[in-house]
Amino acid sequence: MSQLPLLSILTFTPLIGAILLLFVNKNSHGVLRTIAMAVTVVTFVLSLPLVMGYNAAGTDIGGFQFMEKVPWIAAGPFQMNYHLGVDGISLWLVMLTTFIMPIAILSTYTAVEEKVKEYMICLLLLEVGMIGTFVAIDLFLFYIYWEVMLIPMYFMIGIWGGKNRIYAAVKFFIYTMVGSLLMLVALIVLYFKAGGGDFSILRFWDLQLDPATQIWMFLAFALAFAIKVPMFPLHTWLPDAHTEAPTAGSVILAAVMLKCGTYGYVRFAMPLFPDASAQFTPLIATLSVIGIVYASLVAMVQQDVKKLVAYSSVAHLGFVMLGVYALNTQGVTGGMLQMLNHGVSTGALFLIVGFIYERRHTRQISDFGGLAKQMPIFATIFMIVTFSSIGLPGTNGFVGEFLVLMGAFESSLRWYAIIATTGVILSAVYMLWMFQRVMFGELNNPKNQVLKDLNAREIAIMLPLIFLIFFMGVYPRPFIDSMAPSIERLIKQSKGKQQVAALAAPVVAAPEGAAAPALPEGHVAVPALPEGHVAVPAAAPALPEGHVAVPASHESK
Amino acid sequence: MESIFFLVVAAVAVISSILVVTCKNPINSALSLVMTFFCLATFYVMLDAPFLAATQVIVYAGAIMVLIIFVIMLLNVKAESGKRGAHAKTAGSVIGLFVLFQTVWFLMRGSMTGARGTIDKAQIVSYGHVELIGRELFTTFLLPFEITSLLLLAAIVGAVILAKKKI
Amino acid sequence: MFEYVWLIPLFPLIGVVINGLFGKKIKNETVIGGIAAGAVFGSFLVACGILFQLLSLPGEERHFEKTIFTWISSGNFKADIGFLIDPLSCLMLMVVTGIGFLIHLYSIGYMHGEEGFYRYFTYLNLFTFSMLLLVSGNNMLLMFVGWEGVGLCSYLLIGYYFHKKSAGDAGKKAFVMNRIGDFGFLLGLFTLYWYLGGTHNVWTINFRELASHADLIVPGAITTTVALCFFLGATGKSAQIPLYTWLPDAMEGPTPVSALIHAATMVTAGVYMIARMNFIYIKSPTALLVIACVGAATALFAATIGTAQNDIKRVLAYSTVSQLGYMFLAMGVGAFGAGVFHLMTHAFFKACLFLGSGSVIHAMHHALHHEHSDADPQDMRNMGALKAKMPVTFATFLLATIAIAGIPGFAGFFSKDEILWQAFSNPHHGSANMLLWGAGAVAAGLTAFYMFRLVFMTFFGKTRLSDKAFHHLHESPWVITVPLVCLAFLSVVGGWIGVPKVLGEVLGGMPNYFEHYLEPVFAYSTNYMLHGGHGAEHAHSIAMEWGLMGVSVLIACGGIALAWALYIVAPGFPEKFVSTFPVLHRAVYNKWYIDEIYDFAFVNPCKACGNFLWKGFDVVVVDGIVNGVASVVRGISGLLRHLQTGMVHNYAFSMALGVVVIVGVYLFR
Amino acid sequence: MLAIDNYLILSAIMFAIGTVGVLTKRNAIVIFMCIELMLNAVNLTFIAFSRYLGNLDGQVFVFFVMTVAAAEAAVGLALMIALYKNRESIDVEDVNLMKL
Repeated sequence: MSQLPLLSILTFTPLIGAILLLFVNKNSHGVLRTIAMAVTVVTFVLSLPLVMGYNAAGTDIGGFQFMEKVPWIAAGPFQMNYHLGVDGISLWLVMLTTFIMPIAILSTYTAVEEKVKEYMICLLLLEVGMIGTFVAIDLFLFYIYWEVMLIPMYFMIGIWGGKNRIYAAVKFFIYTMVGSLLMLVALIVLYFKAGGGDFSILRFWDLQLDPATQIWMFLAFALAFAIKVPMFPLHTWLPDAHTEAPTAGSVILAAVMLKCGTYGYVRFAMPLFPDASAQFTPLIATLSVIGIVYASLVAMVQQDVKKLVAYSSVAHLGFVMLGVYALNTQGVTGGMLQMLNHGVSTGALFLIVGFIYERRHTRQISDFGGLAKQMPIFATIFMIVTFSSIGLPGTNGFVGEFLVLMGAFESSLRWYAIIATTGVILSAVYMLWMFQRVMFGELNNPKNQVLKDLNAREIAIMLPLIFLIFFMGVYPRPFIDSMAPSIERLIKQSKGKQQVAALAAPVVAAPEGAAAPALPEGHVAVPALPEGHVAVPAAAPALPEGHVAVPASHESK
Repeated sequence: MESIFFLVVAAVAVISSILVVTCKNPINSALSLVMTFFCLATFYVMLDAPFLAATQVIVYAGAIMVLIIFVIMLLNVKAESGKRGAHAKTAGSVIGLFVLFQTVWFLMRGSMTGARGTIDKAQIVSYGHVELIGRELFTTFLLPFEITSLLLLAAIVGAVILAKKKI
Repeated sequence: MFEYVWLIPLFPLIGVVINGLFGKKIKNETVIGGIAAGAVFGSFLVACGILFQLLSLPGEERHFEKTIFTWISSGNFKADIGFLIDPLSCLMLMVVTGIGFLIHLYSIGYMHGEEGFYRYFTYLNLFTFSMLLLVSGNNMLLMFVGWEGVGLCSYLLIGYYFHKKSAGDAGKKAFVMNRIGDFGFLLGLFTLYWYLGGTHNVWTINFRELASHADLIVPGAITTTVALCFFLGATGKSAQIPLYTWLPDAMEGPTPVSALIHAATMVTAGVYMIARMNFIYIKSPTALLVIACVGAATALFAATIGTAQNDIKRVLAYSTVSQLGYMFLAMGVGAFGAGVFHLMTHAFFKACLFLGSGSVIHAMHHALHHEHSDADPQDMRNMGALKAKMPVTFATFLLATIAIAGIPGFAGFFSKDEILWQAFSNPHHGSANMLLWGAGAVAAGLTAFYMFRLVFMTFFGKTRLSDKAFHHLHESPWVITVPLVCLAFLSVVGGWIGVPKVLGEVLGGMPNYFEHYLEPVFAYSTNYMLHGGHGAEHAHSIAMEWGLMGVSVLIACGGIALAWALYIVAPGFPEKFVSTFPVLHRAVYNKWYIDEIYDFAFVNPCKACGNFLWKGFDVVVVDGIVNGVASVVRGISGLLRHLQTGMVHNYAFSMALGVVVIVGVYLFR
Repeated sequence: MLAIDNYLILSAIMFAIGTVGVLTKRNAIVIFMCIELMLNAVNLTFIAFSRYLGNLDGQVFVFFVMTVAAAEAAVGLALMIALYKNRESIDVEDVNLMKL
């Protein structure tokens, strides 16, 4: 505790930047941009010690490190703490956020010419919200940051968006708000179930809730996060929001904000309500798989590049959800990696769409064609990013996708995994078709014949992303290794508690203590699990009932 | 004697108040309001609050009303071309009457409660009203008093911003 | 030398980096081409060194693994970046680097003056890198990396002339078809991993570890599933029914690319994979039968299409599909060594044929260019009598054609005959053997026919060019002809390292070096078949083997004779034939309408489905519900809105009224 | 000393008159003056109570009310000037941007 409150510094550096921007003349765009850029770069540099200082093998409370805890609000029975910390799961999401922000800001240098000051302030506030969401341990604090994130994005879409921006912004806002209000209600219920005290997730994790409560509260949390992810029937806000949002907005929305949904599942919905989560696994897996196939098919027929990329996001996040719900090491690791990959690749794709939009002020695929001849550098970068999104081995997309599918295949979700694997084919179809129509063919549109290739700034934007695409594809070990202990813990929480509940109802005394020594030999213990499913060839259809039975035999307290 | 004086001044106050509302020309309204303020200052004296009476005259009649008249002159506001619709007038009057009725009813029913203090006429005479008020302001109500300064500051800034050429 | 195996893929990768990043600045074609070809040549030298070291070891010690670093490690799953050297991978390394080098050399001449010269060589090196990774990776995932990498390069190189829509389409088609195969590959990998891990706690994807646990793989439904899933991957990559349609379209790419990727190396990856995993396939008779049938069917089917094509490269493309069918036939009958042998000889003669056709096209292009003619330089109907003008090309082309036709003494004969014999005599498929042999033999006849048709139409007869254009025809430069000669030489003598036993005995006890060389790789399968395989081996007499050999030679000669009769003796007959059976010809010419059927059955429904889901489901149902809720709220608030008049005094009224009411309630309650 | 009721009823009458003014006048300045009238009526109540309870709190409160009134006058009149500049009128019926 005596060390520097790194996480607070990280969270509030952008806020300080935003306040600083208030005192700058709104017409001196250069100064505004430079300050915003500098602030985000500083934030990124400040976040580097997190990676260096993070000790994956650490045995901290709940696996959280860089913990900060300050009493904040004490209103009668309610105690909210300003409680921050990162573990292997949130660490990389924080890094992703701080990494993407300078890129997003650099991309706005020519894209946004109006209300630059407000735009930059919005971006910086957004960063505050995003970092806060990932580092908050106190659920109340988490909720606040969760909402803080919403507002700047609403304005970014609503003010700097495209033609149909108001519709998109309101849709985005209402969709998200509906979910988060339900989450707030569930949060309060959870608090009372825990019998007062503070809102720390560490405390809530240890709760033993009865199955009926779990189901309702899981539904509330899951809905909030499912909207954010977005999962299949709740995804329609995303294409609209993406198409209307300015480039930086799309980049951040895709790269970071969608991750808040999946992060929510991993951090809250699954470990808090393991029984309910297990019970709904078939549903969520089904929705994920539908999302993958559905979004791919819909992406295939899109005429708007940005919309296509937006739908591809839905498909990619379907993979994430499938992996996370496989609930084994490979699946969850793959899901987490896929979250980062999606942030990098889809972020890059949106930037690319932004580049051509800035040049041609259209995003219709049919308006392009043959750009590869006119813009060779752009073509190369676009191609690399496209293949990363498709998940070609050697690029980042592959590692995540592969682990997700492998994990799902090894778990009870085998049949889902097989269907999801068709996404591998479909993603190639829609991405390549789009790439071909935009970049290949005759350069016969006179407006396209005068296009300029990427300038130094734009190349500078893309280079870090390209580097990451290859780095994460060739050497993903640092990411996987630092996540691993947290992921094991998550699996233990989401699975262990439910097993304890089902098998040894009388021996509730020391569920943590009993499970903890088993962890080092976790690798030996895990193989035992798939075997149970091997026994039943038609595992997937039979499984839901199996899980339904679990909560029934469970006695709380 | 005192009650007769009270009645006279009260009558003047009520009549001038009514004039504030009924006069078509805002200047006349303003002047009537000044009259009302003077009457109120008189009551304050009768209630052994000479300092407030003075403040009333200085701040209200002296500062605020001058400002209002100044604005009326500046904007060259003409007499109202017409009242609002008749029913608006009636409705307003009815609501006013209701307010009056309710207040009076309330007064009839109620009895006076509240923290009784020790300040009586003798004390006011011996210490002086200014000193008593001053002591209260700078001891018990020091913080609110200081905050009022902030309020005034905000008002100044607000007024300056609002009255700027370009908004 | 083994320790330096990582240099083999590294050299081309360096070539990619140099040419990719600085190629545009270098501009000098010789330098760019030199770097690219030199990189591959470096790999070739290292591969040679490894081969010699390997040969110096006794048979059972001929394997080596070199792990560079752990790539992915998650839970019980671990995948290394590591290389495996054994006779099979070493052979593949030799083929890829050797032929790759010749084709790089050839490309310098062929691609001279093309826009994006550096781009071409970057892709070509990248391809070589991926292919080397594929054949030398020590685990399935690394193989998959190469597997996808070559698919990517294939996409890039097919779409090299990206301004042509057909090229872009072909590239996309190739990639997507390959992806369908990859789908199978992944599923196979998952199933195998889960099967071995779940039932025997063997969590590995390393080839040697898998092979050492091969006994754990027992015949059964899961083994068959694994085998068939991997085979699906192979059909995509190696252009077998049903996923073969991309290969003919892939001829949109530059000709050397067709030679390297779509004839010699990449398309044989499927064969390599099955050979690599022979210990799985041998456990599943069902999968073997499927592979044999698909292989035989493809060999026959593609050969029929090949007879009616007029585009010189398309004929070769269908020929490639057909020959790949042979290789799979070999795999399907458990003759893994024979399949790999054919893979190698095919690489020689088919690369030679493609490069030869490239030389022809190159010359035709220049000739037609001089005349400003729009005629297609690849159409055989525009050619004829080129043998006088292009003697080297003609000679090498003819040798390779003889080799592919299966004339005794040439490379193709040995490998093809071995496959046919194995198809006839293998112990796996019982009565289906006759059928498999029959299909193979007919396909061999057809192959001889269409290949000689190609030769006769191109090099013999009278020219169909104008005099001026014909005058401008000339032989290609040395960078083009030298590789041709090398490859032709290999096509002639390459078969002698794998002389069949019966023939070898006649020739004074000449051993089958090739089979012997690959023995360690397939040892497990051979043993398995001998001990408790599927029934005892049928006894086949040597006379039978001689007889079948004679039949296949006769069939080949018959095909050649037919071609000679139809295209030299009676050149008018084909037209007459076409007009007699127009429907048949149209069907064959249009490739049996397979593309159209696929479009109708898969592509269009997918698009329609996507459109429906988007416009029907997304917009109408989901958004309809959302917007419906919104409109209801809006409707209600529209009613309530009338209360808000927007006039300040009305609000004042409401306020006063409110106060009165509240106070009233308080007072009079 | 007079009974407190006298003051209170007087104050009530003045307050009601002020209310009527606010509700019936159109001229923003006059409305503003009526509000001042209402404030003063309340002030009278405060002082009366203060006196009769022998407690100075009410008088201090009056002091604050005056401050608020002064601040209000400054801002309110500035608003009116701004309004007049934009609309050439200070009639509240002309302030109708929010009108349906």
